[in-house]
Amino acid sequence: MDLEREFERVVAADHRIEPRDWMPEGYRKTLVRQIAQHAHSEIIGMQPEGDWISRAPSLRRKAILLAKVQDEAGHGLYLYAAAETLGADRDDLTARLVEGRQKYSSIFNYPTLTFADVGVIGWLVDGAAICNQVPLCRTSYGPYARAMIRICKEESFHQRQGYELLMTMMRGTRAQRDMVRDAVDRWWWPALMMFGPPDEESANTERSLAWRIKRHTNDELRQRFVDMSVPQAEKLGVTLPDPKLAWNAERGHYDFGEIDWAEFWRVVKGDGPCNAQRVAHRREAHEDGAWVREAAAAYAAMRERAA
Amino acid sequence: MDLEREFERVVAADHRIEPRDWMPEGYRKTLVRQIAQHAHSEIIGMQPEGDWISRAPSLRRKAILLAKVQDEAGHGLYLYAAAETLGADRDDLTARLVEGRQKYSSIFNYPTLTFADVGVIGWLVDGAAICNQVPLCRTSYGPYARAMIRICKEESFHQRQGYELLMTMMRGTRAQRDMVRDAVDRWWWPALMMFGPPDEESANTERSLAWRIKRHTNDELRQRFVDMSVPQAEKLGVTLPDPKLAWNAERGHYDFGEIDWAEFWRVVKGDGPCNAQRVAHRREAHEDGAWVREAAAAYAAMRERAA
Amino acid sequence: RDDLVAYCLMLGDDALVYSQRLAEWCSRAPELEEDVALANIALDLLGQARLLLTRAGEVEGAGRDEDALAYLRDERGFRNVRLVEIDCGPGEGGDFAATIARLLVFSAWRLALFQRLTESVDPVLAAVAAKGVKELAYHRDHAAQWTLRLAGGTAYSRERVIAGLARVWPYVDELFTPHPVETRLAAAVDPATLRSEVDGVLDTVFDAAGLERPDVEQIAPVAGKAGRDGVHTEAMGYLLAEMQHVARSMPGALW
Amino acid sequence: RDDLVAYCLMLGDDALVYSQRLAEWCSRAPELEEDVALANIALDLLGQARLLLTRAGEVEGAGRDEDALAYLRDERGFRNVRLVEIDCGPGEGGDFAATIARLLVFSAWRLALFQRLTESVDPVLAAVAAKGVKELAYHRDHAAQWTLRLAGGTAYSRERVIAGLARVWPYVDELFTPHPVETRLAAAVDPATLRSEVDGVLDTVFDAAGLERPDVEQIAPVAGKAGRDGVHTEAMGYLLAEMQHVARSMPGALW
Repeated sequence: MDLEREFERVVAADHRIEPRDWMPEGYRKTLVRQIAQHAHSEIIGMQPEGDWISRAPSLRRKAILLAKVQDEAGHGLYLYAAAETLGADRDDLTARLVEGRQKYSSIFNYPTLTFADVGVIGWLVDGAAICNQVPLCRTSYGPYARAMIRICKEESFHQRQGYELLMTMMRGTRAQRDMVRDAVDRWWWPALMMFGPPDEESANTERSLAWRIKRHTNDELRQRFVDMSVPQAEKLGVTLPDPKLAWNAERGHYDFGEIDWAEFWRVVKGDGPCNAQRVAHRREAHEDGAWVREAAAAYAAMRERAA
Repeated sequence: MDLEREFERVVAADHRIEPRDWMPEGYRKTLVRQIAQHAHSEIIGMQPEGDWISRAPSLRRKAILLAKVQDEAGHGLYLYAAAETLGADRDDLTARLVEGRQKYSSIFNYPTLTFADVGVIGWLVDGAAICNQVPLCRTSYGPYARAMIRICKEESFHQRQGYELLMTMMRGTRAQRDMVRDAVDRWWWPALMMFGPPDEESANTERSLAWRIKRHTNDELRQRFVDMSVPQAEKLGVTLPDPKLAWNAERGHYDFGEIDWAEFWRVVKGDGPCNAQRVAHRREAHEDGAWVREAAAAYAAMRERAA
Repeated sequence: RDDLVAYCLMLGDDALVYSQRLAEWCSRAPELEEDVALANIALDLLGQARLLLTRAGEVEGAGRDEDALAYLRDERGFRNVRLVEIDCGPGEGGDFAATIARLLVFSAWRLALFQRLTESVDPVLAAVAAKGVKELAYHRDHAAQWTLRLAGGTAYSRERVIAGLARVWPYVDELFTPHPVETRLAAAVDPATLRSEVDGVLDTVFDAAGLERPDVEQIAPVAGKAGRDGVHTEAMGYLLAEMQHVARSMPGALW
Repeated sequence: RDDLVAYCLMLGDDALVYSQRLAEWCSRAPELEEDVALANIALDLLGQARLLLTRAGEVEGAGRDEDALAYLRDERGFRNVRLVEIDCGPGEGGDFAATIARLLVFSAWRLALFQRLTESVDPVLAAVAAKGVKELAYHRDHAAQWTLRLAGGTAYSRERVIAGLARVWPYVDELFTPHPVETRLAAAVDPATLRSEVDGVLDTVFDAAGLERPDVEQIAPVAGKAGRDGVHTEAMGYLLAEMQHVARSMPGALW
């Protein structure tokens, strides 16, 4: 019980728990699940944007996009490494992903339909991710917090690039402006859903807050995102697709309309437009690569024996 | 020997040999090989043009091209059927093709690089094929002659469509005219090679002429093609890529330059730009379809047993 | 009038995009006879597409012909159902069985639709439908025969046809979901009214083949929008890139 | 000056088209580390392409920037060697082994070329080469390591790498066949002079891996013309359709 008190003391003092420290099993499990889902999200998130690398309409945008998707693979690697410090096994986590036993962010179950989607994903999806993730830079588990610092830095770079693409497109042709508006219309609500269910329905929030894994509730973060995005949308010259969106001087926040929670749960449960496709893509890449991983392992083992 | 005399009498009288008639073994073998190669040429010939169906730049041209390539499959079917009347087996002939043991027209070992190639193939390649094939409508073997009548009718339709496409393109933009000229430059010499080696090097010509399988020598047909094509090229507004091409009033024919026979033999022997690709494509289609053919055969056998 | 344009585009795009997919089989079919048959079906549908796009352009009155509509529209302007655009092979996205499964579903649905459409108050649509009915009846019959052969052929072919049906089935509900245009336009057929008839036809084939109706989830629309609204799958962009590239590369060209 | 433009396009197109092919692996690599590595290589090459195409446009002086050259040129205007455009996977045209085989050959060749080019009389080419040499040395090393792993891994991986080398080898002679531009232009490197050096590098890798140099026929040019003359394989049109479609679809757009 000394161990548990020590754990609680460290957490309460806003210090970091490190891999060798004692931690409650629930804390470990919660973290492994959260970090794994986060890693999976980076990996699955490579697909909707990666789909546009081959078609990016300028070489500069092609390079930016390729570098971004590459960063996502890198983020996945840091995060799997962080999960491994908690005793998780990367192969096991990958198996959970490709067999559909572990989730990833539902936002990636929507299709990217035009090149403007690349910009809007940068602006809104990375923007929402940053709102979620900045507080995680101060999360109580050290390796996770350190991974998040690096990730957040890159994500905010991606977000600026996305927003800059949209600004450029809005200065372009009328067809381009239409494309941007169409993409904003399609991504706004799914972006709001990225913060998860409303607080009253979020089963794990309270415990995660107590353990200082999370530092804010879903609804707090969602509000922060809305407050941040509305002026950005105005500057961009697009209307967010929510007639109820309005400044509430009393609250000091923007009010916004009701999220379609039925859709939210449908997509979470696997029935979004692209769930099956995303998991199948990852599974195929994983299976197609099995012989290569086996060869690498056999070669390494052979070299070790020879040494 | 009565049989042999009767055979020679029928051939000499320009009547037709029919499947049930006696025929010399050499005649049968020569015909099977020639008809099979002709059938293979139709089937392999689907690839270079078929490659442009998905990209045809107008719906009318897409329909014309799809119908043409479909006709080629149909020609292949007639010809395999004609070969079967001589005791050949279609599966065996297909095996010879996909294993590279039997040839097809070398012309299809060149790549189609632009949509103008579709027009030039129609004009020059189908044009050369027609020169070769019209006399075959009077070939001594009945089923082959009848297949050729039908094929020639369709081929000349294809040739007119190809020429018409080129005429249309020449009335279009400068880029289109350049495209047509580039395609003509690439296809002219390979088209001349379609008539086979010069007469003095053509081993089988003499016997085929005696049996009235062939009715003209390679060089005669090649000259006929040149004479036919030069005025067509003038009308089209393109220059054929042969500085030696000139009317010879004495001969009453066009003179033309020396064919690159080294290239001819290289491509015949399998080292053209697309030989490996064409055979691999056919082999893959054949292998990928094996389970379907097996299923159809199993189902037919089952139905037969039930009946 | 906008609705009539949109409706012609819907039916025309279904045929155009599906024809593009079917033509991918050209020179790749399991046997030559099937190469001819699939090309025939693709040609029939291309013919339907040309009539319908031409009609859309005429009614629109903005000077767009079939080619302007086919080659110069962006993905979001295409109104085909998503079933026709997905990759069902040859190649990685499917195989001959998935191809036959889609042909069965599509032609059973479109035949029912066109039969109804022969009585449309719009005489052009009625005429297009009357011509199309004969073609579609052949397509459906062809697909049904192959379904029987594959289901009753070998153990492997049976497995493939079951997988093929599962590949296309998630896109079936969309076929029967009316778009506002289809509800408003008097000349249109409400696809919801076709469901039981089409289900009946498919069940008959499945019964004869000893197959079950696939038990798979339907692919969701995006915020209620799907193919008819120009919201497609990620396969569509690649299909259009290939289809439109030459035409877009040579503005002002004559073909 | 035309020769310098053409030469910049040759080297730039090699990098651009190969980068396009390598990026196809994105999200499909056998492991995440390799996803990162292949994207890195693709990015390096894309960077080289941008410098070279920009330079081509500047020397040409007709107002074409890197994007005009990448997106608005037709296939016959692309001057890359055919090795970089063929499909080596992921997917049907190849696999990871064919991909590594191409990377080994390409980067050994281009590294030798760029090493020579650092001494070019053209200061821009020399500078591009100096930067590229470091990148290409890494690419070559990466490919060599994988060649060893695959050749010495499992029986299957060994079979795959042998098949992969056979897939790309028919395009090797073209790398060393000088184009008239390369012969005439003082700033250029004559690729024929690189052959023995590159062969030596490859043989060292093959020896270490216990592999033989593939014994396959070279793919013929068309009437003496190949990639450097804009005469490509049939794979090239599809690659360009995908690459250029969005850019061509929106004339006048800003990106």
